[in-house]
Amino acid sequence: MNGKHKLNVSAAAMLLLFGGLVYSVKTGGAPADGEISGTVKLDGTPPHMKGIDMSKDPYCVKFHQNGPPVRLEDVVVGEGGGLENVVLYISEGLSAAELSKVPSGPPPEFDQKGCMYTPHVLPMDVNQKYQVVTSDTTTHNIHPLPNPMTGNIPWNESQPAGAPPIVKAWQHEEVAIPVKCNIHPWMHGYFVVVKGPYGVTDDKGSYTIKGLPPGNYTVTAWHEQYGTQTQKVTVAAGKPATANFSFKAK
Amino acid sequence: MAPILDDLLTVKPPDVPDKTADIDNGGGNEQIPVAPTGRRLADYSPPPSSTAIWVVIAAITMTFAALTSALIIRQASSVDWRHLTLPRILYANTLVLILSSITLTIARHRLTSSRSAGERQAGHRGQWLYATLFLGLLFVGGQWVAWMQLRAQGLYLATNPNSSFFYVLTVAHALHILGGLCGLAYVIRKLNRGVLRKSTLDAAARYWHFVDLLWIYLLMLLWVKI
Amino acid sequence: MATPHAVHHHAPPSGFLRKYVFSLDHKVIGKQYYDLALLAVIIGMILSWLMRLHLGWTNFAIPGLHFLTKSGAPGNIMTPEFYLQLMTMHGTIMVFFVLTTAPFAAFGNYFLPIQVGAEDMPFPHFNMMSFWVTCVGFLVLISSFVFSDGPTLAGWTQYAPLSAVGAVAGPGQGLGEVLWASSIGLFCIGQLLGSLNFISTTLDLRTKGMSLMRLPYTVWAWFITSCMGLGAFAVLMPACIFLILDHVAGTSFFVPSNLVINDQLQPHAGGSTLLWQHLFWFFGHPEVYIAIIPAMGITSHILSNNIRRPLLSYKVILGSMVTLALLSYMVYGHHMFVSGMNPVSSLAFSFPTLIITIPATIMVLIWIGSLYGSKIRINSASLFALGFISMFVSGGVSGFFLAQPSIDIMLHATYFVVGHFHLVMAVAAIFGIFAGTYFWFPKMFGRMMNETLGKIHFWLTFVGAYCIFMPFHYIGIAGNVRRYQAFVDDYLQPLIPVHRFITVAALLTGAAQLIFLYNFFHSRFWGKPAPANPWECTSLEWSTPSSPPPFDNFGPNLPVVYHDAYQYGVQSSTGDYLMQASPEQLPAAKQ
Amino acid sequence: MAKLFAVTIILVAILSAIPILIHKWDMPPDISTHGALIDKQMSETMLEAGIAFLAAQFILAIFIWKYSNRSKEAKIRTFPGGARVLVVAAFLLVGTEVLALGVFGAKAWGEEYFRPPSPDAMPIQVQAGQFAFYFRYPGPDGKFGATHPAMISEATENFFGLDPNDPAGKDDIVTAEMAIPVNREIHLLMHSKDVGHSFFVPELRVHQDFVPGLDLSVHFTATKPGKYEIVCTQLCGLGHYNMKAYLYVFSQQDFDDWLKKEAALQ
Repeated sequence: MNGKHKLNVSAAAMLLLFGGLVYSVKTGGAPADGEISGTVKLDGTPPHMKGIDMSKDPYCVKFHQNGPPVRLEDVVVGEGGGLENVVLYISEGLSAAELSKVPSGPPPEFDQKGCMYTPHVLPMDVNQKYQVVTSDTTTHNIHPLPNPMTGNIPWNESQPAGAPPIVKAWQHEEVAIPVKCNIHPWMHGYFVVVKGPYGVTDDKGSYTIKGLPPGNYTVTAWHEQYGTQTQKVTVAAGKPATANFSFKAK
Repeated sequence: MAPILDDLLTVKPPDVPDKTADIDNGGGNEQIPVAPTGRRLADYSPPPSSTAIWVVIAAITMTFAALTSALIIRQASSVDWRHLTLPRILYANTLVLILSSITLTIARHRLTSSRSAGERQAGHRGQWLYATLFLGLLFVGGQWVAWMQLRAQGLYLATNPNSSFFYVLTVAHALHILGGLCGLAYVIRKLNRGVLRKSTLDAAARYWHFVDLLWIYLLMLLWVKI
Repeated sequence: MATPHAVHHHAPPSGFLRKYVFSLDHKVIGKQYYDLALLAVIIGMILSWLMRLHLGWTNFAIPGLHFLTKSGAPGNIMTPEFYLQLMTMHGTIMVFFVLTTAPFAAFGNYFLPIQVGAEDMPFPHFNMMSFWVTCVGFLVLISSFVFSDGPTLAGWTQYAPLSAVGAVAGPGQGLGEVLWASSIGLFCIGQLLGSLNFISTTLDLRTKGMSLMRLPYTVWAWFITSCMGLGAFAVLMPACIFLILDHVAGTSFFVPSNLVINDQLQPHAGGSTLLWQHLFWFFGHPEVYIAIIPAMGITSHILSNNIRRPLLSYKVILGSMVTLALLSYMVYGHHMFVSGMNPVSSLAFSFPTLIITIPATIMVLIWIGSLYGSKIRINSASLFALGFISMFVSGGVSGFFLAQPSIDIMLHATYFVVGHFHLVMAVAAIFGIFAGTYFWFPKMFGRMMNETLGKIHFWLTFVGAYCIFMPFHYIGIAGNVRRYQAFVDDYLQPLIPVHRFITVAALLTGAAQLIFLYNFFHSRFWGKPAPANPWECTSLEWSTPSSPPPFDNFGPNLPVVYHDAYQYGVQSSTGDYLMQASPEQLPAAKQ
Repeated sequence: MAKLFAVTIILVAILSAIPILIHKWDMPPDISTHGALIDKQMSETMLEAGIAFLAAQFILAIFIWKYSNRSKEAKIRTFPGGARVLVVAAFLLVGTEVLALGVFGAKAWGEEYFRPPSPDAMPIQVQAGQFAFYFRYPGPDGKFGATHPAMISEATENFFGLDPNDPAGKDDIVTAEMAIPVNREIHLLMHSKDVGHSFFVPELRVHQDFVPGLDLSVHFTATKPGKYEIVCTQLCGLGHYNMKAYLYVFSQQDFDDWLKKEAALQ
């Protein structure tokens, strides 16, 4: 979170310098420090998540032998029904300049730890650099499968233990790109490539989208199992807006 | 009559030194030859082209045998085999091709039968060869029409296994026909330059009749419902 | 169609291009093939070093490895896909562009016309095309290192559907795969053109008195190989075309229905995966003999020259070679014993496979038996020829195991198979090539190679080859599966030390080849000039007016042959041998 | 030089034979009912091939030792009997040898492949995919549920594409490792979901390729409890080296417990 915080602040600073003119028309030059926050909940009993049998690769088994049994992460519900791994982004209302802006700062990190992806869902901006790293001593393979229609180029590379991070970026918006490890079939996650500011829910289901200039926006919440929901939100200068979502358990 | 002259179909003497030397080259001859020198490439009757053409035919036969077995295995194993009705024009093409073989036979007869090289040249400028050439081109054109008709029906290379095989086999065969046409063109050029050898003509003719038969075989292969 | 006219007034070529690049001269083409094979074998050997290093010490960073690949070596550590890509390229390069081109196309082109006493091949233009098509094929194959995500990783056998479904199946399975298939298709065309020339040269261009039974073993070997090539390459080519179509045209020749890869249901339907295996192995097994029969011919030729007596029976050797060639088409199914083929046909294929050991054994016995009471002359060429016999035996006996489906249950796709075919096909054939090189070098380049270096090269190679490939059999019996980039299975851990031993042996033996390269290139330009007939050999290549022979081989008059090719151990005016072309008659021609 | 060569050949031959003779790296012990014949076949072939190998190398070495670098006037002699005796020898020795091997080998092969599985053999389904095996047990109802390739999803661990609406599939147990009861014949139903794979358990003497588009099956009986490894031997892509699963041979009791444990994980 901290990284993202810095990232958005600096983004805002950049905006003041370059984008000033554009916004003076709409918002009277107010700083783009508006933010939308809220929580995403899951109504009803969360579905049973199958356990993962990693016996194929003894390394993975050893990694988890003292921990709780590993389960799928399609639906992860924290205390109070907070739904984790929901990506929230602005689907309408951003100006062209905002859309084309690429966040600077350290690239978001997609780690392979104990033969699982952390985070399970990695949101990022179009053309924003992201890096895939491995904390495991077994060889992994990263194979994102974007929809060919979007123009994103699929790639398929292995990462042996001790190999340097793989740093890449996606050229086009796509919600969402499934990521697989061909060597460990259960390893599975998502890249969510959006335009403009975004947020992702933590284990309590709460999120924040930072760095928004005042204006009227449509916020879209996406979850890999429950699809998308949208809300209209107005961000006034200086005071944070809230938008809470709740998905129905199937 | 010396083998060289016999082999050459025109009065214009070949630009070959006539080293007539004709000993049995068959396996296992132990008698010691007398002539002071061995023979050079050009002295051969028939020259290697007649062997070579059989080699070529053998190779092509193997290729199409492989394609055939592929077709049979594929048809046996497949769940999605749909029989396609061959375009009518194929039968017309077949007639054209058979006709071309006939014209070629006539051409060869005309070129080789008459007594002396002089008559040959006087009597004949290879019209029948041109006829064969034309018929060959007509056949290829006809095949093209057939492909267009199938496309019109929405049958493309990948539509179903049967259409795949149809295109692969017919295109492969058409390419071999084009090769044969080049051979004929070469023969005509030689004839006009007055240096056509009987063996060359024979080789071209042998190849042409072969691809002709090959087509009839393919037509039956594509026609029968296995 | 070219005709004899193309060459019958065989003027000396003029101009650099015609002389050295697009030459019509079979000798130049032969050298071009040899140099291509040399380049290919160097590349192939380097690839094998990288693989061996990785197998011995996985996750060992090989300096500079990342220059070979875009994403295959992050931090110079070899990824699984890159290992498989190297393996595929090693196999393809070695089998097609070394073991087929060097003993067959290279030596054959150079010496077949000379040994039958012809001034050139009948269709020089086809001959030139044959080389350049092959060369383009090689470049296409190598180019796949550069494009997209590298070469195909499906192994040189390219089993469908892994090879046919496309990029979704793994790195290199998109463009790399298409490049592979195109390259091999081109290679087939090149070899077919070559065979065309070889066959018609042997049948039609033999000089006066050169009856079939007077041909040297080498000519027979090349002739038989060409005939096999006709069958094999003419079958592989359509298979490659099908493969390309499955990629670019969306057909389904080899891809069955309902394949799910990366959770995506594949669009193909109805194809047959065994179809590829049948087509491939119908080519693939004869290909093994295409690689080894020329080596057999070369060995027999050099052996009888260096033991100063004819082999025990000319006809038996010929008969065995022909039998091998014929049987090789009936045994290909032994590659597919456990591949879901009908178990009855597995047995049907196993018997001819066992029977094929009989002609092979006969040849070995003839070779060894001929040594009895002979006068063996030790030089680099003869050492490699004798080494060939030893290697051929060592690699051959493991055939007894693999010919039996029941034992194949244990040994299929293990290192035992790898050891078997490396010894019997690769190393043996390479020994034949080395023997031929040391033997014919004086004729090809007019200079002698350094004997001492040659012998050192032999010792290191002979011992090294055994150190590398014998252990393969042991770990194979222990169940070590081939084509693994690392040994993560518990029961394979104890075998890793053996792999390290093999790796070290491979690196040293590879280094020994540098001696050969130095010897080859140094002697090629600065070696001491060769006498007319340094080995006191009888066949026609030693009757040419000069070394290397003039553009038309024998000058104005082609030689006339009076004797069979192996008049050794006789008392003639020249010594204990009698040239094929010498009119001298012996009171009682010793046989 | 020649003598050195002869000695080298002999040394190489002996050194090559030693690891075999002392069983340094041997086949893993057989735990199947049908494997005995295969092992017998193996050792017989090893004996005959070994003799052929040593004999050939030794004679080669001896001849090289004796007949190289002889003096000019030494006269050339021909092998007694010449080629004929050698050809006859080859036909007699090798001919009979390969015939024997072929016939007995056929018997060993038939033991596994011509004998149909007994009707009460326990059916287990194995699916090979890039790059893991997954196994399916029919569960209490003894029936495998319907599967649809389109439903296969590793993301949600529906490895077989089980049809959720098929009651027969409700109690199917899908596992990543294989367990079988000892001394019970197993009928293994094999299919591949993507490319070619192979099922190889050295100790079981079972080796069968998965051929996409073909449903194959093997049957075997394990006689010794323990933990063994199933490996893939057919090149299937970048993860080939890591495509493996463990095979547990349990007593009936342990097997039932294991099934319960796995069922809980579904």
